Amino acid sequence: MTPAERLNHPAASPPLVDVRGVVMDYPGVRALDRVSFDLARGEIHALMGENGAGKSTLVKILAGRQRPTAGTIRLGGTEIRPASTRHAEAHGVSTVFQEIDLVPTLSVADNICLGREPTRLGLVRRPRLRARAAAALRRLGIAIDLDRTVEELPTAIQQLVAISRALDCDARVLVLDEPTSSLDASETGTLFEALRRLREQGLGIVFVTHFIEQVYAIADRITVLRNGARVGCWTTAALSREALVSAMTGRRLEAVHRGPAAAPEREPIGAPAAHAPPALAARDLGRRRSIHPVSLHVSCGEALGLAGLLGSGRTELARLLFGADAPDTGRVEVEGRPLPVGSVRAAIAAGVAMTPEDRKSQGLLLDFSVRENIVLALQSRRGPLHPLPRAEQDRLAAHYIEALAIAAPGPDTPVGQLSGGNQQKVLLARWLAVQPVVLILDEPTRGIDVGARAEIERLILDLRARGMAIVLISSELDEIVRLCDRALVLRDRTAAGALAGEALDESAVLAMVAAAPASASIANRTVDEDAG
Amino acid sequence: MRALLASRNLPSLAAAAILAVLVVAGSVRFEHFASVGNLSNLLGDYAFVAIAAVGATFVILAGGIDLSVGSMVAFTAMLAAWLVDRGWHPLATVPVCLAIGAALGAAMGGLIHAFALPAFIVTLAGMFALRAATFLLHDQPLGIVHPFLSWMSRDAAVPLGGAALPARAVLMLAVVALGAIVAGRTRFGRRVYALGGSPRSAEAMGVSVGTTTVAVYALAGACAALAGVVFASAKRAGDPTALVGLELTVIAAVVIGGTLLSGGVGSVGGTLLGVLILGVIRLLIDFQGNLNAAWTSVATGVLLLAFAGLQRALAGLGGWADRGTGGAARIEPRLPR
Amino acid sequence: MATPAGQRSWHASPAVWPVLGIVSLVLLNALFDKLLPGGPGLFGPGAFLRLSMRDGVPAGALVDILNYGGAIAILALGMTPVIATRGVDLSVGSVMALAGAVAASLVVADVPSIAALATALAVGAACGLCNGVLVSFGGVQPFVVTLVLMVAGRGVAQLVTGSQITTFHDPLLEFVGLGRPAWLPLPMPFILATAMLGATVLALRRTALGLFTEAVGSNPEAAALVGVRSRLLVAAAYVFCGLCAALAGLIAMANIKGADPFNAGRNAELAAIFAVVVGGTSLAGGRMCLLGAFAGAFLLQALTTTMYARNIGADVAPLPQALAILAVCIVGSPPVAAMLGRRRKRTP
Amino acid sequence: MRRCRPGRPLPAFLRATVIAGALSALALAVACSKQPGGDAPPANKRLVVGFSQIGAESGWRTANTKSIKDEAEKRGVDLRFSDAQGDQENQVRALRSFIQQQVDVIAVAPKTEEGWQEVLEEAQRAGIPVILTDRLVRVDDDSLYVTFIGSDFVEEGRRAGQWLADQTGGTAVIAELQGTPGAAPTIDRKKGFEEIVARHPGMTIVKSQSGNFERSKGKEVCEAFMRSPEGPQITALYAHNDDMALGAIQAIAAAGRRPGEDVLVVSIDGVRDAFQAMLDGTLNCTVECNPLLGPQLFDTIEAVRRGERVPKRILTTEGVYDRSQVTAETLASRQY
Repeated sequence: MTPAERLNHPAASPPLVDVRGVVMDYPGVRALDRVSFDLARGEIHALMGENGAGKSTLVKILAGRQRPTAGTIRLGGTEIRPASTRHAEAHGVSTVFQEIDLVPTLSVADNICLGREPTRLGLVRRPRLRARAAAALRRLGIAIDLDRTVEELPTAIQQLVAISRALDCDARVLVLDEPTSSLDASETGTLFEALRRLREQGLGIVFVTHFIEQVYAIADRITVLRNGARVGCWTTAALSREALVSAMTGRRLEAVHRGPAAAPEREPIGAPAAHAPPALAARDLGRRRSIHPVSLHVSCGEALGLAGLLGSGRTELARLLFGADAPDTGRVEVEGRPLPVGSVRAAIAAGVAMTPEDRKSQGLLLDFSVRENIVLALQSRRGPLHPLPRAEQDRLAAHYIEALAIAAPGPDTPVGQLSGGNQQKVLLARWLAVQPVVLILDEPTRGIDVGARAEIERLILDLRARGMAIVLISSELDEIVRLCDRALVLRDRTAAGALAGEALDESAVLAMVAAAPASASIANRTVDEDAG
Repeated sequence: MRALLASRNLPSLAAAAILAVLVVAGSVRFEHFASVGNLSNLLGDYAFVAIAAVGATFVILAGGIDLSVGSMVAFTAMLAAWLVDRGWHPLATVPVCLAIGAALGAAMGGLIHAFALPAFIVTLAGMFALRAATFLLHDQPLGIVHPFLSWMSRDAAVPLGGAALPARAVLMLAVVALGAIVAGRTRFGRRVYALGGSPRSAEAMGVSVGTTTVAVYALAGACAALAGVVFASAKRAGDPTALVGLELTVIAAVVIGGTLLSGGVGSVGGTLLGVLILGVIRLLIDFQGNLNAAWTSVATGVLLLAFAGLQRALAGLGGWADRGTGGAARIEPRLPR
Repeated sequence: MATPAGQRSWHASPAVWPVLGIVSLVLLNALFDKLLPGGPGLFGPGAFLRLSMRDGVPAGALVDILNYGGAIAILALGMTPVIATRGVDLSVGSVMALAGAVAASLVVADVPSIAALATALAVGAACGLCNGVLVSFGGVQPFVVTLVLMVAGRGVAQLVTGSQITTFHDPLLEFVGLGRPAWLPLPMPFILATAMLGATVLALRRTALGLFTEAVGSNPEAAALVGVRSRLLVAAAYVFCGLCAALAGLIAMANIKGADPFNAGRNAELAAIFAVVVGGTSLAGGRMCLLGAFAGAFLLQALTTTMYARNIGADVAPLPQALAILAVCIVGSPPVAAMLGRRRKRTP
Repeated sequence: MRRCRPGRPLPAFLRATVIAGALSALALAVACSKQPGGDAPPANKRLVVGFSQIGAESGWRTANTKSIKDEAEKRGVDLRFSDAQGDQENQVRALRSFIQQQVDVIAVAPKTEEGWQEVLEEAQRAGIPVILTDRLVRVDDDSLYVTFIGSDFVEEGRRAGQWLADQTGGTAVIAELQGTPGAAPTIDRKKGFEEIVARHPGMTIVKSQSGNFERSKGKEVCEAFMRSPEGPQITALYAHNDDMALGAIQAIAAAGRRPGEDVLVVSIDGVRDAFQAMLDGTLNCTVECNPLLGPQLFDTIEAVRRGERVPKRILTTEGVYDRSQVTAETLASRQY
């Protein structure tokens, strides 16, 4: 124990949750190495760390999805060994995972109570069930129609429903795995409101997140993990942002500017470059319920970052640029020539490429080989009747496996068997093979390990240097800062501003992202969505 | 009221409306169409179909499909007839048939879950195997004579405004009501909906996928077995050639009743509507009295198509607008496994 | 080879299971012939393995399998891309009956036989187009769409022939089913099926159509995001399936020199789906194996021929068929495959 | 979690429009389907007959249907015709609907013998006489139907067997092509034939397998017969219907034996194609099973209406046709 920890440990009562020396071994990997962690009653405890730090593993162990190789978990002083989600819930530990586990076709009330419906003589007592669901929602301070099916609700509300479900089973401990990743600022506000309320009710909350500012907004204490080991535990007040970031990254950061982020340089976004037409330009590109009209341009050899929280409209904007969705307003030009609206094929033909955010569900064909995944886009552009000769396919596959250092047993290995980082590289290779003018990358480094991430970042820099126009979407602000020449910051589905050159740093982006607190309540939002 | 009008109920509401239109049109068009006698005939004649369809509804709600229904009904009907022929009391055959039907259903559900096989294939195999088993039991129609059965058909009927509602119709209504309660008001029912809505989420939310799958197919087997007993008692015979293709009728009834083949959405009550719609269409064809077989097939097909189109339009014309402009083609949900 | 040949070792191809099934059935029959008292022995008259020459054409049980399996194989080839795109076509049996009815009626009405054949194939393709458009552009579930045509199509076939078996005498039409070309003394259905296999493999594997079809079935969203014309491909799969069904219908018709609108293609959809699934194409879409479907069709026919040879009644014959379906599917199922894979890894 | 959802629900008015449009179209379709003479309370009280047909599974059946429909039209009878599409349940439903429609007489060609007790009792209670055609039913009490017009499948089997016995002097190695397993004609035609075979020690059935009443299956199964160890000894083929025999003839020829000469072929039904085959010399004999029951049926119906007593069993005029009797004229006179 570090002195800081000892100092900050609330000694008055035994901790609500006390995790001691937990080890988790996967074949060949030690995901957690003697990690300890404690949670007090009425506390919000942030669990932080970069990808691969072991946060998810720890969450899974708490949730009962996995049993640790070694170590103990005590709940209120007695040891528990949760063997399943239900088992953990029976102990009062409820977990809400990032991928929201709700049944889309069932109503809100049914989802909240699924599997533990109040019954009498075997029959579900509907009034009782609805009352319980309403009560669970009330604890979060939200009001939604209990009879709506979940698939009709926006993701943020689904998230809250999932939390309500977790609360419904007399939870004493609530574990939230990146609950805000798909929420916008106002929704995050509502969630925090709800979490504070729960904290007052004496719940212990484990809050896993990437968002530093959110941690400072709500957490009482912070535990940082790195590479499967615990770095330390601090009270929020006692830990500066710089210290937190260096704890997470293991590097000393000299330049996390904390200066006044006011008056970022406002570059005219829509203005075309002086000489040649930009590689990609969009004017007033917008789509109802998706993103307000935005203008932007990227030139060859330039990287434009689209910064903003998840749900800020960055993915939606990327899809509009790529023609995956049709805009209601505006148009897209590639090298000065306008693209037909809403046609992926036209965009590809003009030299636009996009790696989607969710590479498993939208990008890769998991049961297909590395080679097939790599040639797919090129083949699609050539049309089905002009197949790439097998030798050419092999050459391409071999080339990119080597060039991108894809760690695969061979070009015929199914992509599903590769690690996340290598899958991402395959996806990149697919688009590099078509030699695009513009490459749109939506979260290219999400969920991949540090090493692969560094490689992909190097690759992006390299592509930029070789004259490709790059549009980069990333939740990692440092990535935007490091890789991009300019950044367009999105907030609440609107362009909040742009940053370039010296002005582009993390704090400036953050300031812009967090600039205007939204006031509309979520209940109102729902109604708005409905009317739209 | 709002809940009733929710979009997921629309197909069932459309089914109810179409049933009403068919009945009204038939009454206007044909003498003697709107009669209590026709109603009780309809309920009686389709009793076994509806009972089997209740089971099939659960399977489809859970995202599966059961092609073995026709063979299962024929098999259990033959089993009941065979037992009665050997001196059993007809009522005594009921538990035996139900148990065997449930066990066979559970076996299919078990195979589907344990080996991650497509339900289509497993129940197709069940369809073949049970048909053969029926022939092995008795290779030609087997008539049965039992005073109880005579009593059932002559006297065990509920008077209903000048006509008599046969006992099997009452049984069918009871099974539908029970099915509706199980689907809507029990934990098991909620699990079935959850499984069909999203197997992954359901599992994550603590629904035991294996147990539920097995239970659903067992329930379908039991329903088909009950339908078989009802069939045997109404016909006073078992017939190894009977009911080939019943599975398609049953699936059509379930779908017309508003249950989505992709699972998770629908209702048992809707299924009864679906059965009645098929019955009324048949009745209209009989009253019309001049369609030959070829035109009957064509007419049935066209009506099915109209129905599917209507439901599709109701379920997502808004979606169509999106699809029209959106580049990302959305392929229909996969065939239920 | 149907799937990318080079990289898969032979035992990894799903086609191996139906082929093994055929081989073991043939061996089983030979064993019975040999061991049963009073049996014909391995190659005696009436033995399963016996091949006799008749008019310069080989005949025997094995040839029968090739002959009668041909139509099912063509159906299965058509069904494979449909299933690979997560669809299913229940209407193939009715399309068979309809195509046969059209061709026979035209020939009887003195239309040149080549035109009759072409019209029948066009009718099949048109049926497929209806299915395909409703599925891919209309967004109606394949099961429902094709069920409609399954019900209605047979009615139309009966209307076409006036609810009669239309008997005809036409050398070209008969050749489709009964021909034994001098240069290749094998049953015409088998030759046609093999040619269709070759053509399909060429069309799907020598172009990128196969890859795109599989991509659409494997991950529709990803396919759309690389610019694959998913809807067109799905519609095309149904058109191809309709075309294959029409060809199979012509074979069935030619085989008896008459178009039987009542019985032609009855339960053909089940046979075709069986063949496809046994051949290693998942009903959930994605990867397809044309050779597997082809072999699966002949496995089914081998089962039927065995049933005749062993004098198993048609009433109980479905039982061994059902068991065979289950056995093949279980052996190829993901859990068992994973188990086998693990074992193979352990003992390389 | 995220599902491919077709989209948002429709705006309410659009929904209403779609529903209303579809419903009115349906109503219109049903209302417009008026058939000439279909309804309308008749001025001079036409005879109303309900006829339930099995389906249209063969040309024979089509001829049967046509005969009845034509005759009804000729006599100005209001015929309510119901096609059961091969499903006996539909037949039972049709009978019940006839009872509801209060037809004067019900005629039915039952698919199977079993399963008629209840509905026939209902008809009796409603006072509607029932006439069976084509096939008999098994009921507790034969007063439930007035009469049965049609052939006796067992007798047909006997006739086929008898012809073969006469022709061969009681020595034959026979292969049998059965109909659909479990179907009434299959069971009875097999039974009748076997009765005759049992009487002749020289006749043996060495092969018997179902050809499902289909021409293609008949051919395929017969090929297997010809190829089997017993194949070369087979001297006669008995098929439960003509269609299978016609398929089998092709198989016999393909096996290098002469149908009609080396292998005698006898079958049942007497369809037109069978006569053609007899003319060609490939089929030896067909036992007629006359589908043209229309005139006889309506004669009987009218007799019943007049209150006359009719015999419980009315045999149709059916012959046994040997190929020696068949000429081009006989063929030309065949209507089906």
